[in-house]
Amino acid sequence: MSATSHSAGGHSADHGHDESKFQIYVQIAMLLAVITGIEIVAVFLPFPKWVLVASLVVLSLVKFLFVIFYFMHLRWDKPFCTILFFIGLVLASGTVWALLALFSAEASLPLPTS
Amino acid sequence: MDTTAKTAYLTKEDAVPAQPKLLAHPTAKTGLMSWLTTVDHKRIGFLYGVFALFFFLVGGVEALLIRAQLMYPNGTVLSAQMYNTMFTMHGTTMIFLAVMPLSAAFFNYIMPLQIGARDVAFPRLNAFSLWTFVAGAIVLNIGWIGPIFGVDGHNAPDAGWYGYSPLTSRQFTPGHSVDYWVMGLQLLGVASIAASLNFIVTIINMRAPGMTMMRLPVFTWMTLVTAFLIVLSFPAITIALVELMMDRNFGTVFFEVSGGGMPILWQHLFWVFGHPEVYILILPAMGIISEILPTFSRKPLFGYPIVVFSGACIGFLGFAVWSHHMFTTGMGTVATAAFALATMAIAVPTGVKIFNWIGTMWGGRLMMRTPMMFALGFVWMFMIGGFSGVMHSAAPADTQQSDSYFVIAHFHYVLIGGSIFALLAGIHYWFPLMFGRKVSEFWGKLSFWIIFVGFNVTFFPMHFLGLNGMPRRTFTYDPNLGWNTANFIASIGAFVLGIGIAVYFAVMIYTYYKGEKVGRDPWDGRTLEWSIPNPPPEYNFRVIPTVHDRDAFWYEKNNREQIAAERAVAEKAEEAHGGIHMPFNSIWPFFASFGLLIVGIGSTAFEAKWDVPGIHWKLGLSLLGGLVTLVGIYFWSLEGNEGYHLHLDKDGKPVKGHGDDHGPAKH
Amino acid sequence: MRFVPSSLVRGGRFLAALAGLLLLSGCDFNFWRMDGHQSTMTAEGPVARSQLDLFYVTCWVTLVIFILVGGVLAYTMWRFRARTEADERAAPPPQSHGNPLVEIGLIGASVLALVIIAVPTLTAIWYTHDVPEAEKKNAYEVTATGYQWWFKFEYPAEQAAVDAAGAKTPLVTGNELVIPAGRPIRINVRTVDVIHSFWVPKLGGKIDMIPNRANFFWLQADKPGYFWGQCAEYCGDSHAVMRFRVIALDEKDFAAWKEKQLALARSVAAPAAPGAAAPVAALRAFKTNEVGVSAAFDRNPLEAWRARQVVEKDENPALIAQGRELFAAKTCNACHSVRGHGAMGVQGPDLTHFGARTTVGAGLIENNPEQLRRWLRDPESVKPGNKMAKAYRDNKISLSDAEQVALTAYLLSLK
Amino acid sequence: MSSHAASASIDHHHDPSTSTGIPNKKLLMWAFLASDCMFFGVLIATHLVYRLHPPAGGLDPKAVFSVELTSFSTFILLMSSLMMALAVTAIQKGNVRSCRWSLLTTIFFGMIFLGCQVYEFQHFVVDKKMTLSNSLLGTTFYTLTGTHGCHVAIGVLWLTLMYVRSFKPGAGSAQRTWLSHQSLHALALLAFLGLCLKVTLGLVHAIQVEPTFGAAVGHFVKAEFLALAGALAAVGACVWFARPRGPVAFGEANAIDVESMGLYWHVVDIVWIVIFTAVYLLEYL
Ligand code: HEA
Ligand code: HEA
Ligand code: HEC
Ligand code: CUA
Ligand SMILES: [Cu+2]
Repeated sequence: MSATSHSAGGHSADHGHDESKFQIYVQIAMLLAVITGIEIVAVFLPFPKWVLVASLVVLSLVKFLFVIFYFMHLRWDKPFCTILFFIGLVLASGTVWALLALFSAEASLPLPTS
Repeated sequence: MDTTAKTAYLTKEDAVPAQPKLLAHPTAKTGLMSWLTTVDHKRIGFLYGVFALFFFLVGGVEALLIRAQLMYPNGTVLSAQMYNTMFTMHGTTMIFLAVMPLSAAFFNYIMPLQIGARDVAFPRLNAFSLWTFVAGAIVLNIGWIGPIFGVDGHNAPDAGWYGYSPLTSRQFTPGHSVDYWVMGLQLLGVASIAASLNFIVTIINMRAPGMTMMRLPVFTWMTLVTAFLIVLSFPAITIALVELMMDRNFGTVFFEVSGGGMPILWQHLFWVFGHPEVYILILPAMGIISEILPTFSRKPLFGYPIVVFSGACIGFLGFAVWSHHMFTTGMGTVATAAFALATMAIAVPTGVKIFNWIGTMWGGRLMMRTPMMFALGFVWMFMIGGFSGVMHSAAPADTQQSDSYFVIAHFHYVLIGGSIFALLAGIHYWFPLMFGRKVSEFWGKLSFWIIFVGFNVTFFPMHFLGLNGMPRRTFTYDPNLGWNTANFIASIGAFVLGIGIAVYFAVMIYTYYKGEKVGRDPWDGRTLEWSIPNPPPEYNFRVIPTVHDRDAFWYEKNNREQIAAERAVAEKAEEAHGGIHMPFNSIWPFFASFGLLIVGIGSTAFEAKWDVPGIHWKLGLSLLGGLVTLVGIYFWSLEGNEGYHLHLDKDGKPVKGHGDDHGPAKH
Repeated sequence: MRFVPSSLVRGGRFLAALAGLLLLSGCDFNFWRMDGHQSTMTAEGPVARSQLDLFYVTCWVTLVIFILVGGVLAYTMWRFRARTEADERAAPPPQSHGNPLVEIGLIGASVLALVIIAVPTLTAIWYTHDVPEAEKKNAYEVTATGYQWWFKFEYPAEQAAVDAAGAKTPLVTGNELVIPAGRPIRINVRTVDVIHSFWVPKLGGKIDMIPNRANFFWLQADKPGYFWGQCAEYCGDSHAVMRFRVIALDEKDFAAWKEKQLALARSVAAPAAPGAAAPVAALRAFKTNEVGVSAAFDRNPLEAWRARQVVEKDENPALIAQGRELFAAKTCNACHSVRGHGAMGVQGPDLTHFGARTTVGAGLIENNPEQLRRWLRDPESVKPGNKMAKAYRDNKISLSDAEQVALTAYLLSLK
Repeated sequence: MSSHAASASIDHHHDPSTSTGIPNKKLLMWAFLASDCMFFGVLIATHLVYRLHPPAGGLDPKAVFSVELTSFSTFILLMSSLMMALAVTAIQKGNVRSCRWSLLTTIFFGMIFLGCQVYEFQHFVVDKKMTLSNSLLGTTFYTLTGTHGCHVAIGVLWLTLMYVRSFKPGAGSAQRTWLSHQSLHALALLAFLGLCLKVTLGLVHAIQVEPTFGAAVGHFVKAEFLALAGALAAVGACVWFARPRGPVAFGEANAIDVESMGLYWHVVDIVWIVIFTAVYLLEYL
């Protein structure tokens, strides 16, 4: 579709990546689909649980990063956008982690239903 | 350098598209319509201030009723239920409807002036924040009507300002009070988040040339940190409130023990928000103090980078200490220890600020004007409040103090001695800039002393009350527990404090109409807001300044020729660009907020059953409100962020004929 | 930039100071002593003591810092203030920007001060968390349960008689927790409705009773004593008057008390023929929130408690029998249990040995005929919003003067 | 839509009128997304806390969930992200037509996702007997995925309005009626989307209840006749409203509007990536 555009010529050097963006996007979409497929298959494989959890986390992280850095342009934008988003991301993950840890502590287990 | 003009819609040169009547831009400059449609950050800031001060008085009257009830043991001024309503509304009002919007008033009014901008980044979003805040305030307070008309089940919120579950569930609070609280806070959250996003973008993107981040005035820095805290902590309470709302209305079991829910989760989610919230209340105050002390010491701030860094550090650490409000919930040793240590750590960056303020004064020449008095009062009182905070952080000792009057003493020292003192100082400090008049030194200082004495007489004895075992949130106490004298003194103090505040307000109102007129820059200020005429013109800066130093205006005053030459060049360039770009007024933000008000009232004040056959009020009004909001947003986006150009004459007055030029900006 | 008439300012300051002084001199300073019944400053057990010691550490450290920092601040304010018009007009002082060495030094000092607080904090966290290992065997376990707005205390180790046939159930009491002195008590805290908090200031800091959470706590009384307790988490209308007592007894007294408690409720033999009903005096009107504790009780509560353990001198068996019948007739037994008298209700406090308790209405008023009658006549006016008052409204319970007297006599006979 | 001289100089990675060079709208969006992390963080934490400490006798998610459907909608959402990214590139080159098509496809995929979710919810409620209020799993699951669904719905609404917005007549046009024109266009498009959703669900339902495919089609046509007709009418109206009417006030200068909307849409996608793993996949271990 982008091939129908006839304004690309007007853009200067820093727009050199535009030509290939279509390719990049499609390739990444394929990659994301493949990773999702792997994830779905992985959960049914007979590996130790921690291996699977770790690999699921890593795979999702990879997907996550691809989307934000390519689809969402962070890779081509000013680093400040990345910093801004990561402030929220880091604090949110920290809070989620802390909450899970707090609730897993022995003192916080819910009462056994008798 | 015109920063607001960038986002014009048109692809064809300056031709005007046919504009339907509905999207005609409101042009009223005076009267009610001008206030409802304004997008001027100064007017919006002013409105924030007026609403906040009103609610400060409301919260204050609630506090006085509390103190009247507790003046003698077994007091009978209020019924138990009324007392509970009173402290809940007092806390909620003071925090969400007084201190936060008063800070927002300064953010709005002062921050764009300090960075040399003509407005905030999204003027209409700013108006939307203001009116949504008003909608939230109305919903929160609408329950007062119930008791007045004797309607059962419709009273003001009474579950405490942190509304611990499961007391807030349908089972234990069957009436509508908690619904008002939930919806009110929800709307206030929307307003605060929207406003803060706006401030973040403004500070990062709308700075005048040369205004690097490390040249930002400290108040602006603290605005930025506060905005980040709001944006990152309000989601926690928003979600918690959604969960509570679902529990109350849709039968979910988030906090229902019968379904396996854990009420403790509410506490965690609330304080994940709640602790950053208290820094949301104090950081703007610290920013104000960091402006006033240098000005009246006639010296730059001592250790600027460290002050800025410690502010950010406080903000960040503030997310890691929430459970210090839960030391008595049996978290286990490790968690308790971790949160106790993290809490203590916050004393370090806070201490840094205190030290640097003293450093600022050291070797300076202290001009004891009224704002300076309040600022010094702040430093002393905040220090005391901070120390009792550190005492709380020693978890085992805190199990004796928590939920006692020791906590009440701690947080009133940081909230009144801290936030309120600084905000009152700020009003004094910027009053000449806003209104071109100055408060009389005598009356200003008199009100300071009454407030200062009244405050200490009220709250210092509460430390002893707390250590002597008086629990908070108690509408009555027996005379045999040794609390009578201290309570009596505290109540007397509260009335003295009330008189002080009454004097303060009387003086302000008098000054607004009759006060001594002053010219530009009456305090020999150091930051850019003092470089413009007072009261500030609609467009703020005739020419966007170029910044060369941290104390930008101080530098200008010492390098007049250089600046004058720069200005002349810049003014020409700007005129060649088409003049000063101003955004159009708009009614749509108000309209959208009004829709939210309908949602707020509709979803809370009505039962979920079909009370009149065929009319489901709760659902109907909520949908209607949602629709109104949607329509508001739709037109808001269709009308586009166009504006007009101003051309000024020699005195800075807009030239007639050009002022209403509807030509869209194009650069 | 003109200086304000300083005489006016001075005058204002003077007046304010005078007003403050007058205000303070009008009061006696007993609040400095902080020795009330709920004082946290008079620790009477090891847990409270460790918390108090820690409090003193934080207090002294911050006080010293306050004196140091405040001293410098005061000096700065005094030394560098503009005194004269000439000062005001003079050129600004040198525009210095900061001093990293000073900053780092002060940060280091702050950290050091915090370490002084942190170390005892950590020790105390672990010490107060649970009964020390060495004493675990000696610990006595009870369960405290919060209700809106009263406390139930359970002794899982003690088996009390339920009926004459010999059925047993763990011992339950209400609002007054009797414990052995000198022994660590491990308390499991539970709630049936909202969050409450268990707080006996002289014995130790509080612990919240949270739904779906197995919180526990320990404390120990050094010697026999009578201690005030209070619910310390806002729990609705009557939170302020949700109180309780802890009575610590030496081993002998405790054993005696226990023995009595484990027995069925005391039955007073009814006379063969009911006598004519005695004329009953009307109860005087009480003011809202009126105090319900006598000075004598307040002076020596433990003695008052002991006095309550013995049977009343002028018991009236006829009245008591009538009260016992009323207790069923007025559906009191739907909510209260009196072991051995056929009452098995669980929504209200156990009343099996109610006559031996010192307070009524969850530690609110003294347990004597007058106050008890006040409670029975109109619980709402004594304790706004309480559940028994609601039951009165819902079940349309109303008691005539004579019925109040009979019930009072009956309840006080339950030693 | 040809780009002309003035817009050729638009640089989509640098906005000279702001201090940082990042356009205001983009910055606003990123700040909002940082905040959104916290929203979903708290929601996900709630869900996980209750999954790690489930009440006794609670539902077993494995017996409720169906991986196939969820995987399918995950895939669809990923593809919609791709289309969104393409829409942004298109408008950055001033290619309005291509941008519109990409937007429509994104909307389409978004609707499929929503349809799957509606279907999934009703399947869980009706067949698996998991409701919002009968179990903690239902409570946290529906709230979390429902909130995400709301985000998707808002995104679809926004996309729709942006699509319609791209027809706003340009400078020099004297169409005084464009506002009503636009509103009706938006309405027609929304009606179409809603009806499609209904029709699709009707079809799935028919296939489920009827033994043969033929019978299902008959059932479906009978039951959804009005909705089908309405959808057809709506699509006709959309086509009619979208007819070319001269220059439009939408072009390269609006790239930033599309781009910030795109950021929002992608976040909907990444949140789903997390939910898919944390809520669905981990349960199968
Ligand atoms: C403006 C608001 C504000 C501020 C700034 C603070 C600041 C602090 N607060 Fe406070 N706090 C509240 C508002 C605030 N608080 C409120 C509203 C509540 C009650 C909520 C409720 O329950 O309703 C509360 C409750 C509260 C608790 C819970 C008490 C309980 O309920 O049991 C604790 C516990 O740790 C605490 C600690 C602290 C600490 C350590 C600081 C620190 O940030 C203070 C740091 C400052 C200093 C220490 C002074 C200056 C420093 C120096 C001069 C350096 C040298 C000093 C040392 C090395 C010690 N606060
Ligand atoms: C910024 C926040 C803020 C501020 C400014 C204040 C201000 C005051 N507060 Fe309060 N307070 C809270 C935040 C705040 N408070 C919170 C969060 C709680 C906890 C709530 C909860 O537990 O849920 C609380 C709780 C609280 C309590 C404990 C209630 C309880 O637990 O039972 C008390 C008791 O004394 C109290 C007193 C006061 C007083 C006397 C003032 C005074 O400073 C008020 C001064 C103002 C005026 C006096 C009014 C202005 C003057 C006039 C209107 C003129 C007319 C009057 C005269 C001429 C006399 N507050
Ligand atoms: C809801 C059912 C209910 C009924 C019926 C009821 N009570 Fe109560 N009662 C309570 C509750 C609940 C309390 C605790 C109230 C509080 O302190 O908040 C209580 C407290 C008491 C107390 C004080 C106990 C203590 O230790 O403080 C006495 C005595 C008492 N009730 C006697 C009676 C008598 C006599 C009757 C019948 C006329 C009666 N109750 C009927 C529920 C009930
Ligand atoms: Cu129970 Cu407060
Ligand atoms: Cu805190």
